[in-house]
Amino acid sequence: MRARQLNHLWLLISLGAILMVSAVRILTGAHGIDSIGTIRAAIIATCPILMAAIGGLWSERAGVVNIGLEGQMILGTWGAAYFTYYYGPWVGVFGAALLGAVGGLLHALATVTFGVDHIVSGVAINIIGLGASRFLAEAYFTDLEGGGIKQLTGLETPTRVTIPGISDGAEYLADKHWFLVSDLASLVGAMTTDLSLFTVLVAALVIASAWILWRSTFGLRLRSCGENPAAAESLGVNVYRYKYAAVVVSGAMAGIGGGFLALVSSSGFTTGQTNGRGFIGLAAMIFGNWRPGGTTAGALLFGYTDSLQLRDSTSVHALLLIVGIGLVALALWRLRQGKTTTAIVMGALGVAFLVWFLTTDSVPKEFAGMTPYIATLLVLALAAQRLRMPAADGLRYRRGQSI
Amino acid sequence: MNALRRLGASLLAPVIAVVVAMIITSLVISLSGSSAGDFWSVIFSRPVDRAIVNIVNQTSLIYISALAAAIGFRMNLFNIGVEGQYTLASYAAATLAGAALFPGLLNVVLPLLLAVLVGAIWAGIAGLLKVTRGVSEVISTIMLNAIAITLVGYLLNKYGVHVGNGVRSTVIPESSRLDGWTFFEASDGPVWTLATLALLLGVGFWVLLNKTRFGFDLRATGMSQSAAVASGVNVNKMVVVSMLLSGAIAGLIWMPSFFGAAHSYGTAFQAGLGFTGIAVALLGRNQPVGIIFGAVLFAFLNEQSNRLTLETDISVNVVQITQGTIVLAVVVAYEVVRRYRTKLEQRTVAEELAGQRQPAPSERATT
Amino acid sequence: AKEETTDSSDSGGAGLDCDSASGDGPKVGLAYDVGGQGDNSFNDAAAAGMAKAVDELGATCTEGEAQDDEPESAREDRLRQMADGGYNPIVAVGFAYSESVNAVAPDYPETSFAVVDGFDPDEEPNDNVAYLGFAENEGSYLVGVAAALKTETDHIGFVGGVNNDLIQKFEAGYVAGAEAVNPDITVDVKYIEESDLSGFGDPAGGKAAATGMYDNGADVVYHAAGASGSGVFDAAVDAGEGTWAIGVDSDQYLTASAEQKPHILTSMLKRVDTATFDMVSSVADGEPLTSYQTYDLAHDGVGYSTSGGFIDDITDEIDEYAEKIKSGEIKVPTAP
Amino acid sequence: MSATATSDAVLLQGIAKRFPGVIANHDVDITIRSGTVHALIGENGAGKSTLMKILYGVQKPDEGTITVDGQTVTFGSPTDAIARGIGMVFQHFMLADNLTVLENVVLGAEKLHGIGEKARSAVEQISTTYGFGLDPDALVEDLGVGDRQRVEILKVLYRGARIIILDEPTAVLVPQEVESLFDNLRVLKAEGHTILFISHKLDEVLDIADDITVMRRGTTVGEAKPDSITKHELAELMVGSELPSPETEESTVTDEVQLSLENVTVADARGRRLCAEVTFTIHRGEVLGIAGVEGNGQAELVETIIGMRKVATGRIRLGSEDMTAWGTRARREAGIGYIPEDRQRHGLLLDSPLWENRILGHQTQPPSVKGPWIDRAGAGSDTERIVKEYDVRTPSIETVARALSGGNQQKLIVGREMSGQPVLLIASHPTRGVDVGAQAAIWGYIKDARRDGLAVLLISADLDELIGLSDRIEVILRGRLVGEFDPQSVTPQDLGAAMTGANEATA
Ligand SMILES: Nc1ncnc2c1ncn2[C@@H]1O[C@H](COP(=O)(O)OP(=O)(O)OP(=O)(O)O)[C@@H](O)[C@H]1O
Ligand SMILES: Nc1ncnc2c1ncn2[C@@H]1O[C@H](COP(=O)(O)OP(=O)(O)OP(=O)(O)O)[C@@H](O)[C@H]1O
Ligand SMILES: [Mg+2]
Ligand SMILES: [Mg+2]
Repeated sequence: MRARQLNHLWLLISLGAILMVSAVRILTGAHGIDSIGTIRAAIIATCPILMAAIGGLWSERAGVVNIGLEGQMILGTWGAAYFTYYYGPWVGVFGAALLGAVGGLLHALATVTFGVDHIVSGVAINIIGLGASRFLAEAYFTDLEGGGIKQLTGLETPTRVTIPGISDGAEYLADKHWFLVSDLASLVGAMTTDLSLFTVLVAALVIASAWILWRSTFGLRLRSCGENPAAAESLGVNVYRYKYAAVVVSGAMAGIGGGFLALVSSSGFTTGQTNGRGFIGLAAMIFGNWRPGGTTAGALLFGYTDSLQLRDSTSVHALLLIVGIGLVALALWRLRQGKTTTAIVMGALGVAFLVWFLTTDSVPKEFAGMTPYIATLLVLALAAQRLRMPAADGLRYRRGQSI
Repeated sequence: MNALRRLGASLLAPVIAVVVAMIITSLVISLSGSSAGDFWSVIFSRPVDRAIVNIVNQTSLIYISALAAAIGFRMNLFNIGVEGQYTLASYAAATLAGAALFPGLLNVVLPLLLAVLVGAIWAGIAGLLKVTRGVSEVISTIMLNAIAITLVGYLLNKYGVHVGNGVRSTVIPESSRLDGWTFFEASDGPVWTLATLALLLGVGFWVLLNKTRFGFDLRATGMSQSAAVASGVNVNKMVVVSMLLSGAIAGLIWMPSFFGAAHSYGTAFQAGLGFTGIAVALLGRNQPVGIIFGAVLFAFLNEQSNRLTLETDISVNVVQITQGTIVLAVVVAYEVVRRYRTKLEQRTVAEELAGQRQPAPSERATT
Repeated sequence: AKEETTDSSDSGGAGLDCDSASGDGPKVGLAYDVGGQGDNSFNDAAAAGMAKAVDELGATCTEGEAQDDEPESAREDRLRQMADGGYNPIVAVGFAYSESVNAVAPDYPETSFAVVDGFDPDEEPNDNVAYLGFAENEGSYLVGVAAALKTETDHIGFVGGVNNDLIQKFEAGYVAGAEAVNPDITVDVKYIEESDLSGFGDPAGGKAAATGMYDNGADVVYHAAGASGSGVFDAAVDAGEGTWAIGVDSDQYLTASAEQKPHILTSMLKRVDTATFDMVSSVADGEPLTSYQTYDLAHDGVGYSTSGGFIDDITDEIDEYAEKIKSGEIKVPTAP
Repeated sequence: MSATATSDAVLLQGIAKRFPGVIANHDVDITIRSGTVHALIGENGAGKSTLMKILYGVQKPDEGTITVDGQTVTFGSPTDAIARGIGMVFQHFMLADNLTVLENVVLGAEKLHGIGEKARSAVEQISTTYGFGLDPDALVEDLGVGDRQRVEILKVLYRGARIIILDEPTAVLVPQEVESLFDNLRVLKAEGHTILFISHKLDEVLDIADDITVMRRGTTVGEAKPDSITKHELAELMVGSELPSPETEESTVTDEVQLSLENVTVADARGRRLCAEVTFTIHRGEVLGIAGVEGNGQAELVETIIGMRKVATGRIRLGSEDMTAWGTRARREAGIGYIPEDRQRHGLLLDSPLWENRILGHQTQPPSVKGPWIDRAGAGSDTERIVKEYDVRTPSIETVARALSGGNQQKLIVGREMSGQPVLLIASHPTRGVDVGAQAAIWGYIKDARRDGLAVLLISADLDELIGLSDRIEVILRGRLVGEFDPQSVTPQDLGAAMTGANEATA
């Protein structure tokens, strides 16, 4: 029952957001804020972060903090490149998962078997992952076609599909710049035009993860290990096994995120190309309060703002208006709830954004790069999170000791 | 006897760790078709005088960075933002010092204070967001890192001095330079004056944590937030204060190098120390003495690895793998040894308790 | 599946193997920037020049390579070890070496140093240092001309890796060249990162930026973004037929994948190989280069490539502009 | 099924279990008849829980054999025990707070009915059959202790256990809840289940058990039938000495008000009232007892008085000073001692040595500190004093708190909170989980201090303790004080009725 209410709330919020974006688009003429290209780019930017975040979700739901996502992701980029080069992109995806899983296995070994502090192990894995990917690239890619000691480019990319009728129709409608209709058409268009099957795989993995973790026996057991491993153990759950499974899957997911970077976000491997996306994924997961929906929202927020600022700095200016309106709306809502101070702060901020929007024509391009980071901070600061992480997240667990 | 056993146990962990790390590293090198012997003979050769100076200097930077991270860890705060904090602080201090608004040493002291202030403020934002809005410091410091680095790039481009293809802050006047002490040839370079800052901060850290009320509160909060609250600690205040402190220390990370060698913020700015610091803090178990070893080890490996490409065909990336492996191996070894020692300890407790109980007269067998 | 192109283990694309060089020419120390030999770019260009010196001058060599986030002292060390080892000249690749060469050179007055892209950071001249500078703006001007001539939408783009003075030089020249052909042309400019050097290693960022430009109607995009450039090429491939990308530093048509090749209009050439070779040969001749050496159009230090034959129809026009630059009739700006 | 089974359900023979340096069990022999309630008693640390964990497969015995339903078995994990029809409710709740009742119940037993609708109806059915009244979709964190206890039992029943181990299930329950639990147990017994029951409350044992086994120092020291033994004899068997119980002494209450609460209301983050309009005073030399079923706001009330929670409305005065706005530290400095309910979470730094634990809560007061500095020597010698005076069994004051047994941890806390002449002591369940010897000692300390003018707020689930120690008892129900009782005249049954609201109609 609670879940259904939540769904309604989300639906309302999403609808409100689309309406507002559409209105702002018409008002400012910044049609780039939700064009087909923008949405497609946002999806592409989101996927690697999302996979890392889902990886984090797996691991932390089983009670293991995985700060090593970045390292596992890096290993994934290498794995994707290596296996794609020799066996094609789908084996490459598998290779990314495999290498990421190896990183996860190392983390599981350290944290579960040896009971090492999770953060220490994660930090070590990040160092090892980066070092190993460079080392492996130097050892295996230097002499390949398109390869060098730091890169392997021109890899085959997973199949892309366009759904003929729908794609064209959506594009036609989106180009009309009508209110609401075009915005929805953009969404449809982005999902039917030149869509990488890897993106579909990512979506499937996210949904499958949510289903497995919350709807299956396996998931229940896994989550119980993150909430109260002693209780799980007392009921015959092999906690170590589930933690191992979770952390290995976590690594694999992060690795697949790395694979996406190497195969879809661009067509090649470059050392260090993850560029902190593993950490962003971690942030997205915390943002999402250790739940798949919120995590996806967090990844999308970041992916959208990041790709928007890279594609089209002028549209970033329109974001100011959106933020301003959003803030004022929130402020009014808070005011109705009787939270005056919060309402005043938000209102003032909102007005500031509106003034900024009205008095300028563009955001200085030097600042555009900060958009995703500031947006994330802003959303978090305003949402006033009541974070609830799994109760036994990050805690050492030793079999037979806490019963 | 017992003490000896314990000492042996505490030395055991690092020794096991180093051996394990060496074995793994050797394996990696051999697998890649190079000679592990070459690698170790380079790494373990006596550093030349210049390298010793560099190791000392680098140790000081890494050490300060690790302290900054450690103070957060001791409070269960994960300040990943050291990187951004010291970047912004270094830029601010360099700009102020470059402006040469003050004479002589004042032009050192005030920029140092500014660095402390800027670092503290940047970290304080994360602290405030955490206590007022419940934003996880892990997220906010990651975001603040990116913002700081972009901001500095922007400011430097806009207000910096453009020389050739580079841009930097104004070079500080001779009178504000603190080059340090030359122990070997002049060309081997000096140990920077402000490297002593690391020492001071380390002692200060130790005293603060172990000898003061404040330190007690901080450690208590880190060990058990609930117990700390019940004991009267204002945890929100502690979160903000320790973030401020962490950021303040972070602000100083690059200062020895700045006043000792770089003299301006530009290509000579050494990025990445914030992340190294986190690893070293964890390696040193967030203890001021432990961190010394970690910092020396990292500085040593980095410096020696410099010679790898010149003298062998082994990739320097191997060193990174070694460093990561050491961190992991050390903590694993510590854990194994800790388990062993807990057993020892419990045995002693039980033995002594048994000793106390034995003579109790009230016990009598009943059937 | 593809095949390995060569089977030698430690030689990159440039084919320099210092271990086997055994002539009696100059002993050269080559200090690479981050990435080292095999980076398919800058460092490889230097290595190629060195390889030529090995062949033609009987030079021998040693190599060192910078690491990410290394301290200034590490760069100095590298140079000193080479100098102590009797290497002369010592060629440092990348302007990040400017400060360290300036610090080290006075201690080794008998050794000649060169810094590619370098500059003297202080007022005291160093008379044993050569600063091998390039007129990237001039080369970029020419590819800007090519872009403006080829575009069908009068809309082109530029993707820079990091917003610093060096990359701005590329932007300035490119925009000037394009506007020389068509004053009304639209040029989108985007830097992937403001100051973080990771902007040179983020192909996903390069692709996102370039895709945005293509989506907005640009049909030619020039990149000066290092390894991120491969993302720009990918964006051109995705944008479909009739869209172009322009490479940088070396002739990137040669290293691009089969898919990318049809989209690589030309590349702006920066002849680090020439400069490196010149430096070595000047030492061999006993008259080491010193001070600022400008490798501009006039000295064949920069240029453009024609591989693929996509600009064969306009080379005459481009060359006209080149002549004007050489003669000084056109002054190419160095900052946007 | 017939309640009079002929065979023995469980036979434990020669069981021994050694932990590093500790012999938890040795030479244990117990026979448990099928279809009976078998009580296991013994002082703290006697090895009861360990023995049960062995029977449930959590621990492996070093020696001895286990026979279940006539077959010798070896258990590698709880799974094996569960397969043999054994279920266990642990001394400490083994529940995941953030999961629903349903999820907690089906966890590990998904094979039976899956985790979906079938499982839900199975849970609902058991819940109705035994009158548990549990909502399968409720989050466990929203449940009170009584309900949690029932979830634990439901877990066991869901697995079809026929041999049910209950390790101190009544420790946190009030008499009425105990009664309803016992009703449940009797039904179970009638259905042929075998129940192993551990308790420190001898009345209960005599009430419910068919057989009683007594353990001391790791081994079985005696067996008894409830109809042929008295409470007194049982206690003697257990501890080898007489059973203490707190005795009311002459009143030492003065006229001086030490603590007064006026209309104190406390709300949670969502605005729900946890305590409403609480008003009372405690005088110097007076012990005010608060009786209440756990979860009725007493924990929040205590946390409010010590300053860990904010008052929504109302005032709190200490002596003549209004301390409503003070922080916890200021309150402690003003002389409030605090024995928290959960000693490990709120009272100790488990990984710090004892002398540092002496400082905790007294960080600003001598002898722990000198100005801004920690006074290690001062804290150390005062810790030595506590260890001696309060008989804390520890090898040294450098030992970490974690290494002490629960009772000794509690004694350390009591000693600490009594030092520095507090004016007010807030004691939450000061003797919970403490063995009888230590219990008597702690009562003695509280009485002594009261005589010296200490005001005490006492919260306890042990009604005998409450009646024996208090000068006055207030009953708390749903966050309100609903009645005052004179301990001289009140019985536990009266209190229990007031605590559950059973007397609301008449009051
Ligand atoms: N995991 C363990 N490791 C070491 N020693 C243990 C462990 N568990 C129990 N012990 C020891 O075994 C002894 C018996 O403990 P047990 O928990 O069985 O006592 P108990 O009779 O259940 O006590 P209580 O009434 O307090 O619950 C304890 O005194 C303790 O010293
Ligand atoms: N999981 C464990 N691991 C190691 N030792 C343990 C563990 N649990 C208990 N012990 C040891 O058992 C002893 C007593 O533990 P516990 O707290 O269960 O005792 P208790 O029976 O509650 O004691 P008390 O009679 O004081 O209430 C302690 O000395 C502790 O070191
Ligand atoms: Mg000079
Ligand atoms: Mg027990």
